Amino acid sequence: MSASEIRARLIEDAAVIYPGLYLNQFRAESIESQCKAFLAAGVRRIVINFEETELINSIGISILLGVIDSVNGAQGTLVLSNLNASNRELFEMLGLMSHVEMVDTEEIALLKLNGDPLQATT
Amino acid sequence: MSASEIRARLIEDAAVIYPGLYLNQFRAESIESQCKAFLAAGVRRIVINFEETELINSIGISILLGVIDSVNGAQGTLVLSNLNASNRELFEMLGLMSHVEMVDTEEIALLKLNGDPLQATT
Amino acid sequence: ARPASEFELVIPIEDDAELIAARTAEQIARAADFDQEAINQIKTALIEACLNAAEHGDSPDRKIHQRFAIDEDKLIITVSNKGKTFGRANGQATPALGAQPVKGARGRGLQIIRALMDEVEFERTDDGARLVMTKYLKRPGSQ
Amino acid sequence: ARPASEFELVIPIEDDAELIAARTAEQIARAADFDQEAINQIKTALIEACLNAAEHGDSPDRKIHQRFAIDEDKLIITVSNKGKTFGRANGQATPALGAQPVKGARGRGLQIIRALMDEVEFERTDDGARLVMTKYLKRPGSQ
Ligand SMILES: Nc1ncnc2c1ncn2[C@@H]1O[C@H](COP(=O)(O)OP(=O)(O)O)[C@@H](O)[C@H]1O
Ligand SMILES: Nc1ncnc2c1ncn2[C@@H]1O[C@H](COP(=O)(O)OP(=O)(O)O)[C@@H](O)[C@H]1O
Repeated sequence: MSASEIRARLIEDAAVIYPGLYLNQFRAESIESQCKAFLAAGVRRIVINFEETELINSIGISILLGVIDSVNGAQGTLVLSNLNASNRELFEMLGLMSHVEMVDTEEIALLKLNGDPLQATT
Repeated sequence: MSASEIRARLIEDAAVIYPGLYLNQFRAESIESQCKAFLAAGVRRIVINFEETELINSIGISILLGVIDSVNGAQGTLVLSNLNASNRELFEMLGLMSHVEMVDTEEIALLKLNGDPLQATT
Repeated sequence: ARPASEFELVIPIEDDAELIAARTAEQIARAADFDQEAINQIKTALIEACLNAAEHGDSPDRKIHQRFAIDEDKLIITVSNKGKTFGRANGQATPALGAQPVKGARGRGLQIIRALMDEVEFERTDDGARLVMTKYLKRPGSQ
Repeated sequence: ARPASEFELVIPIEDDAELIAARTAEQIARAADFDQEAINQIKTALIEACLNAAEHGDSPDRKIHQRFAIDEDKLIITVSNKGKTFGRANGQATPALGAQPVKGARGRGLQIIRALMDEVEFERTDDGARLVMTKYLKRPGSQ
């Protein structure tokens, strides 16, 4: 649990980031650095996939709000996917819905980012 | 966790019993009653499948030793299957290997009980 | 009818110790027959309670004490920490869980806890602070 | 280098409370980088230590106290119970975990614990008994 490395991969020109089991301050900060690195490298489409994420704390969410701002500020697009019911409840409670799009799966997120107008409505 | 019902099913003339997550005194006693009921009903081939069993305690094992004795006493055959490494280690430590056969899977256990001489050697 | 039974857990303020607390709470809540949705709410509330104890309690022993009492129809969790309380108002930086102070969703820990649990009481004690939060079992037909 | 960190857990003597203890131990041991085989050994040893505390300690508070200390290269678990000790020698039936006394694998709790842990010390204290068991982290190349 001391490991706070965040897994990430590039799918075509989109980056997908996996926060791991527990999104706390340290892991959120790792995501922040990774997003900055992706933006610096010219990547403008980013997905954060919460499939493996059991718990998220409010410090992690605060940092995530900053990440959303910096991606938006760089004319990028960020989509969150695979949130379980309670994490989604937490995000709604803290008003993230108005800042970022949340979809059910990574595939839908990637379709949204590719701007496929037909598929994106699913 | 207060539930100590033990799942069991009949496959042809063999009974398969599933001890659940934690084989403690109560669940071992349930297995004991079930085995008695199976023996009373004429069933002579019994498998206990530990696939879902995370932990086993020494009281549970003591009762299991009694179950092995009563199945043997009734000219029945009992085979244990799907023990994980640490549960098998515990059984070996307590000398159960000389009292009962342990095999990797429920299928192998059923084959052994059916006395298929070719398959039984696998 | 189950008699009240009590568990206690003390965790250090460090690393992801609150995650261990949340998972212990999960085991206890499951044994008390809470469903997975309620269990997740309890875990998230406990995480926030631990963050508050780490942030606002200037605890000399760097520990967070938790008590879990399973009653007939509810789970009562008490999270307490020693140390004189300090808020961010007096200019001290967040003491635990990293150096950088953060904004946004923070300042809303108690709000999150209140939304996820059924009853919440926060009180300053002689030597620290204590948060008592209760979650009721939803019984079939008890809506 | 990780500094020593300590967790404490108190469970009631009842139901499957020792299973909750074992799973908390699993979380702590995993955080301390033990592999799954060692974790399972620790869990089984802790279960047996709890059974002994329940069986032999005539604990007035019906509780089992546990301390988990993660050190550089080891996990030290202390299981203690209050109450004057009684063995089966003096004719009293097993007090906890059901009415029927059992034979066979019982009477071997300490043997199981010794086989699964690296160091085990059992001592009677002024007001009860204490078992201290240690498991070392296997470091690559430290055979
Ligand atoms: N465990 C605690 N010890 C002392 N004070 C606390 C504790 N928990 C909360 N408080 C006080 O209550 C206030 C509101 O807490 P909260 O809503 O969680 O916001 P935040 O913790 O983000 O400041 C805190 O600023 C602090 O003054
Ligand atoms: N927690 C304890 N409190 C008091 N006495 C204990 C405790 N654990 C073990 N003992 C003593 O040590 C003896 C050996 O224990 P053990 O090897 O586990 O066998 P068993 O518990 O099956 O009798 C017990 O009979 C008891 O007298």
